[in-house]
Amino acid sequence: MSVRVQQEAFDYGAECAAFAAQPGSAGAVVTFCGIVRDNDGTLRGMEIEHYPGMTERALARIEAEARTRWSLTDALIIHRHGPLMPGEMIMMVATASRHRAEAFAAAEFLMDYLKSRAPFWKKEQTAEGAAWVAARDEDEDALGRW
Amino acid sequence: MSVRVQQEAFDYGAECAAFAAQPGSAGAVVTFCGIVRDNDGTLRGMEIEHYPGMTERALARIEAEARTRWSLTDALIIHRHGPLMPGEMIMMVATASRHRAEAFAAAEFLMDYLKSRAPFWKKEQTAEGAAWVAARDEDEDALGRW
Amino acid sequence: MTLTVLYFAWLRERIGLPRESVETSAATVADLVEELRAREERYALAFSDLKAVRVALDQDLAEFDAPLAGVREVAFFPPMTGG
Amino acid sequence: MTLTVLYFAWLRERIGLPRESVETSAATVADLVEELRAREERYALAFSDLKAVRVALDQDLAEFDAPLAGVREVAFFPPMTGG
Repeated sequence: MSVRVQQEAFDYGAECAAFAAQPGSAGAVVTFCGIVRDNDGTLRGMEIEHYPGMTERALARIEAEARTRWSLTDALIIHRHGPLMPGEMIMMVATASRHRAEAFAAAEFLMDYLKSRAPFWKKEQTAEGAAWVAARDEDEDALGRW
Repeated sequence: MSVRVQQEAFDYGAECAAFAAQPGSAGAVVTFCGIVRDNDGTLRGMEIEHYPGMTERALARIEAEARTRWSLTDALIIHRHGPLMPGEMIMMVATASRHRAEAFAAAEFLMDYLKSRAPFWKKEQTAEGAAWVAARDEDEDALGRW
Repeated sequence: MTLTVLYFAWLRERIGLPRESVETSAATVADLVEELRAREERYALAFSDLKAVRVALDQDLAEFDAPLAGVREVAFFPPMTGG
Repeated sequence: MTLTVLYFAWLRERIGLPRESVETSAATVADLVEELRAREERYALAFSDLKAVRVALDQDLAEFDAPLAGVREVAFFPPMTGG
């Protein structure tokens, strides 16, 4: 179980390989990775601001909550902050469990909660300037299903 | 978009990295991998039989169906057959889409359908001998949600 | 007509062969199963519980009441357990 | 009491600073917001629509009616957009 908040890039393939290499009693591994979309070429870059201290605390709490809800043999959250270019990876989660339903549900839960409950804020740079990304109603609504 | 049916091992980390390296307009990548559980040390090995020809056809059809249901920028299915040891990876799927909800739903759909609609059969070897794995009612029931 | 009939997993083991050519005038899968059952004990055993048997016609899943006209390959197997 | 007050994202930009020390006797977050609003136009603007503002007390999300007794760090920020 681990949570990492960092400015540096991470190696998604290596993280997936390492995560799945220690399955224990798990038969199912799910990973998610979020990538900066280029929005049809209009996005020049992105800056992610966060709240050091609270970020780690919020992610650890979300991960602990997932472990109380599902029987996970392992879980991982990596989230970057700072400047990011289109095509770069923003974050990833990984979950491992005995059967696939739990691994999928836990990965979606982690994503839903870290989207709306971990203190990150995205600012996008385009030719028109920089603008803070607005929270989407559907992201808030997604929490209702858990 | 690709479907691979093979006896050889695949490199999950390398496949994840390659899949996520060409995101196009995708902002979300989901991967799943299935691993041979050791069942608390009782499982000595497993053999997966399949129906050459129909297997590729069934997987391609399942993948095409996923692409009609969700807007995917890419999808991948790899499934092994032949002898497998505990801890080895059996198969993986990967999906990429603009937002996470579609990538998650499509990955779960691919898993549900290939579990119960692609012609693979698992036989487990234990100290008591070899036995064909029985299909689980919940796997058949899972199809009902789509 | 001449059909190629394939057996997989425990159906293959019970019947004792992975494939055979079958000369038949069966109209449906169910008719073909009746012919096979009547042949020998090992076939009767393999097909004793059809709820545990699935069938594919020319590599597409089908039902037991499906017609065999135009079909070349019939496969019998247990419920699938991939993934 | 003396609070450390933090601002993030567009709240930080509108107010023009990331953190400050605030001497206050506000009983709740809402009282503190009223005091800040009364200070200067940039605070009034930043807090003009509280539906667009979230608050954390000592790094836990809280409501605007939460009491400030015992709190050392208050953070204001827009709805989060991680992931």
